[in-house]
Amino acid sequence: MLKLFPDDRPLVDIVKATKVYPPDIVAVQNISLAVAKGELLFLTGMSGAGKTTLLKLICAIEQPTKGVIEVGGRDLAKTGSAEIQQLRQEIGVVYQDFKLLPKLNAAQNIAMPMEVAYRDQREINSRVDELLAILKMTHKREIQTGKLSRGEQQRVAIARAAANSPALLLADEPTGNLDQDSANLVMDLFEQLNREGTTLIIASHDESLYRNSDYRRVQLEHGLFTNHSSPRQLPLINQ
Amino acid sequence: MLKLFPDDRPLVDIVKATKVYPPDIVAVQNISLAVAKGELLFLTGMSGAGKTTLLKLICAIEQPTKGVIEVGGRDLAKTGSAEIQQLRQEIGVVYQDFKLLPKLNAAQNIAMPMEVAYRDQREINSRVDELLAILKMTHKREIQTGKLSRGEQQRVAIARAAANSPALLLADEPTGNLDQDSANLVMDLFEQLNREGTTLIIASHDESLYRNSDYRRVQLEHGLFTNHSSPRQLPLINQ
Amino acid sequence: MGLKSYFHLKQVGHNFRQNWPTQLMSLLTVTLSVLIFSFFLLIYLNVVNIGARLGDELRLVVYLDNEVEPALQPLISSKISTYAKADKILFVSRAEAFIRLQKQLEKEKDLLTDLGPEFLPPSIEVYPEKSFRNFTRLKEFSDFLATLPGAQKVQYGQEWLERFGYFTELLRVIVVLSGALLVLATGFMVSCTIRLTVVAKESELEILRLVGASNRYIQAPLFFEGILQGVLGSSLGLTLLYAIFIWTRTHLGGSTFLNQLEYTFLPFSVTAMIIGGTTLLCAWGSLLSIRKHMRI
Amino acid sequence: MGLKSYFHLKQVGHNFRQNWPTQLMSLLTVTLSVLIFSFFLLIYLNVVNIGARLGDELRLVVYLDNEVEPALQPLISSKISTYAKADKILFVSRAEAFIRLQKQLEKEKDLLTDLGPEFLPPSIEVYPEKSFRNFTRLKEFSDFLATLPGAQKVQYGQEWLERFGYFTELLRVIVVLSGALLVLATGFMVSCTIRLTVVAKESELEILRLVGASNRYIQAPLFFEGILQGVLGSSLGLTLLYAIFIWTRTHLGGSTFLNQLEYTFLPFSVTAMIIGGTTLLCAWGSLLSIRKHMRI
Ligand SMILES: Nc1ncnc2c1ncn2[C@@H]1O[C@H](COP(=O)(O)OP(=O)(O)OP(=O)(O)O)[C@@H](O)[C@H]1O
Ligand SMILES: Nc1ncnc2c1ncn2[C@@H]1O[C@H](COP(=O)(O)OP(=O)(O)OP(=O)(O)O)[C@@H](O)[C@H]1O
Ligand SMILES: [Mg+2]
Ligand SMILES: [Mg+2]
Repeated sequence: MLKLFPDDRPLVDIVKATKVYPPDIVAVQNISLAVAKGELLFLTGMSGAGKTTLLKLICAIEQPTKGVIEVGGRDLAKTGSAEIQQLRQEIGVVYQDFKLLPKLNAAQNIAMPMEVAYRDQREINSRVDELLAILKMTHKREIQTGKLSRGEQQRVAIARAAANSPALLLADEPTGNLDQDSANLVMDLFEQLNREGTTLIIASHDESLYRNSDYRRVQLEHGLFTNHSSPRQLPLINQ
Repeated sequence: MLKLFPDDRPLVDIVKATKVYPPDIVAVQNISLAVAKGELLFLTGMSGAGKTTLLKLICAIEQPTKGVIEVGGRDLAKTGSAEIQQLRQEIGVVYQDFKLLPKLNAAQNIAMPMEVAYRDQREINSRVDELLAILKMTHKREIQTGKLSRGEQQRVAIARAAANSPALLLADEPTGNLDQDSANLVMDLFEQLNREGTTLIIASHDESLYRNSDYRRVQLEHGLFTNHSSPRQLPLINQ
Repeated sequence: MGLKSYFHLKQVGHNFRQNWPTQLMSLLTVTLSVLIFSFFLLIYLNVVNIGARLGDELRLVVYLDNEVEPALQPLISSKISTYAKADKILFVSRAEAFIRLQKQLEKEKDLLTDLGPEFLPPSIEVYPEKSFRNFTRLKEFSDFLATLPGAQKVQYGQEWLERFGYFTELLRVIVVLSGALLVLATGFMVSCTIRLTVVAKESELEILRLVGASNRYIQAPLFFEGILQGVLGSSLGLTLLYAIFIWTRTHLGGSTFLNQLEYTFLPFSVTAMIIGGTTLLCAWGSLLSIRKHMRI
Repeated sequence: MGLKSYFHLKQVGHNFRQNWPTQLMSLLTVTLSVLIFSFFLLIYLNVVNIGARLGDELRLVVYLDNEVEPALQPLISSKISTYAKADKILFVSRAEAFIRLQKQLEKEKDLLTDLGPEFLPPSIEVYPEKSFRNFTRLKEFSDFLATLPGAQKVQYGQEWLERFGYFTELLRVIVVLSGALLVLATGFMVSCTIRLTVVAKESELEILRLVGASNRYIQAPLFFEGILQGVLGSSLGLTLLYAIFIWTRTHLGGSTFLNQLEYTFLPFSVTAMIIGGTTLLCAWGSLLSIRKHMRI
């Protein structure tokens, strides 16, 4: 699974990245951040602080105005379109607005990243069932996601991001529409993935997610890291 | 403002309402709920419990399969289309998926319910400015909502719902994408509206919203109210 | 009311700024449809017109062995009339035929000096009624005339008529078929454009309904828009058609036969009806297209 | 590869179930466009064909005062040829003209018993080259021939020719103008359909890119789809055209002049080219339409 990425350097390495949206909206400012392979990192900050923008830079949906973004040792600015697509198969993303296809049912939406990677159909089905079971959504398997409740949609989006057991998982506010119990299911899934080797970056306002854990946490404020964040100090992780 | 609604009976009165989505998904089951004029009510429950469905029944987006929904003394099932539209101008709704027009800027989105009610242009402008200031969004006034961060979009949606100073405001998970500080701003706005006479029903998972307050709270579970809810016991409200 | 109209006009302007590619597309659809429709109407009217004119020259000539005595003429006339009504029946004697020939030959009159009228056969000229100017019926009529006593031969410019008939028939088939194809294409274009417009407006309409917009608030600007597009589109289409008409007339002006025929453009009443009809259709269509969004 | 093809074909089937109204619309667009295009191609080819056949009958007849002596004939021939190349130049003496007239009149031969050949003028018949069969050039040529020594009058069926010229010219203008209108309408339809297809696919394409679909994963089913639509649509369009062709031939079959002309359908090579070309265009177009979605 992790074959694309070398072991000896940060999986995500952001160096002095700045993102300015036209005309002059500075979303992320001169930010540096390294995320070790196998880490689980929380990204916090007020609404509009630049969390989503930072995640978009990491999965190459947006290009930085200045600075360098490296994922798995590759400078994204110098990576061709075909290779970016290859890379994205190894990165699962829970978008803040889900980006599900409302006419497809839950199973079809979750299967998408696996079909795109030409996985075996049986493998796909069993993975879909497994994820639906973990998130307690098995009874909604065949329902079009457009007809699900918002929280159910969010769980489908999370399952889709986890489907390929990606090397890197970016989750943007993954529990914003979930009650405490469902949020715990999601956190369990994330921790299980993390144990299996996935690196996670979770952007969230939900204090309860990280309150009682000692995961590293960096906080953005108006596009800058606040003082108590430790963006380039890599923790020691059991790997 | 409240002229449409008589004072002597519950503003919202739901009697034995059931909503079954085709083919056989029971979202809300035999529910009765009365909301007094001027009340602020929290609606809680797990994801998929039926909160959104209940709110949709109240603003006539969905029709109940069984039961009666009365708003301002009107049985919605017997109210004509033109009158429903009239009624909706008095009901502000924060949709869980916002339902903003991404190509219009924040001010235009917020102005919509007032334009629909043929308000005076100057009045509209000053109300928009006021709401943006309360939610600390003044600097995003002219930006297309499609280009705002999710939390900023959510605040625009809240401002739009509040624009007409509606008699009834339904808020579906209004702080799901907001940090604690922004959530407090929103709660302040809601409480201010409530003091000015607006009745509010807020569906939310966010405990911090109601933890330290004594607002009435009803909890849904699989489409039913749980035991400790008190749906038809109207509280005494200062009005 | 003044305030409301202001709101609606503001909406129209706003919509145009928002969706001008789609709006331009609808305008183009209207223009093209009107152009296509009126183009074929124009051709059809002119073909009918030319056909009528050429038909006026039509006559059947029955060559006879001997002249018909004046006393018998009414009898034969009525016999012909029992078969088919004729506008005019003319009895041409040998002498009259000779005079005609002399007139025709004019310059070469000397060719006839050796000949007398007895060289030419007498004839009856029958000018059939309009309704009878149809190729097969003429043939039947001609066959009937051949049975008249003393009739030697019946002539009606068969060859020319057949060729002319062939061309008008071909023209008619082409006009009808192209017209049918174009009606298909136009209907297709219109439905496509409506779908695009609806897709563009869908979420806006939904949200307008949700914030309590009345039917009138939603429909008024669309109605204005439809009227504007109808008037602009049809005027533009007819202007283009006129330009094409003028160009064609100049382009084909070299032939004398042509100038003789005098094409006509669509009369003012038809033009007005096209503009009015299009405008109504557009206004109605733009309301109809969002009908399903008007329910709750 | 086998697995991948399976995925792509699954996608095609899936897309069709998902978007069949749009897909049917594109198919209809292709069918209608091919029908319209080939319809006008067919008309054009047949008009050219008929024009060529009728042109073969064309000749100019120079009536003379006196017969041309055989010795002088080459001289006059070369004089004519210096002005314009002719396929054939024929000298007709009084006697030959009389024999021809006798043949033509056949039954009514007795009318001529009183007359001798000296009644008819001798003539020169000129069959001009193909390139010269143009109305104005014929007129000039005729004016030139009138200056030949002893020429009395030049005839070339002016009236018939003028009328025929008028009709073919009118037909040509109508065909060209309708063709232009239809090209516009077709282009419009196609762009409309592409926009609708893209709108329908937009969010799906975006998400496919986001989950890491390769260009090939996205393009392969669209390519198959384009090919399928091209083949089906153009075959259907041509089949419809053939049906119309057969119907028209039967419908106009009453006229003898018509049967004489023998319409031809599009030859096989042209048919194959239309199908091939359409298929390529469709495949290319369906890839092109999503080009901008292929950038990251
Ligand atoms: N249009 C629909 N068609 C079919 N089922 C639906 C539809 N809308 C909602 N449901 C189902 O009805 C149930 C209640 O949905 P609802 O949206 O009311 O839940 P909710 O309490 O708002 O949940 P959440 O907190 O996740 O938003 C869910 O199981 C959902 O899947
Ligand atoms: N496409 C865009 N064009 C212009 N400005 C943008 C765009 N996307 C984001 N912004 C702005 O950049 C800033 C950071 O946005 P971002 O979405 O990264 O915030 P966020 O931390 O994710 O906030 P939230 O918690 O509300 O999702 C905001 O001020 C936002 O308005
Ligand atoms: Mg965000
Ligand atoms: Mg909900």
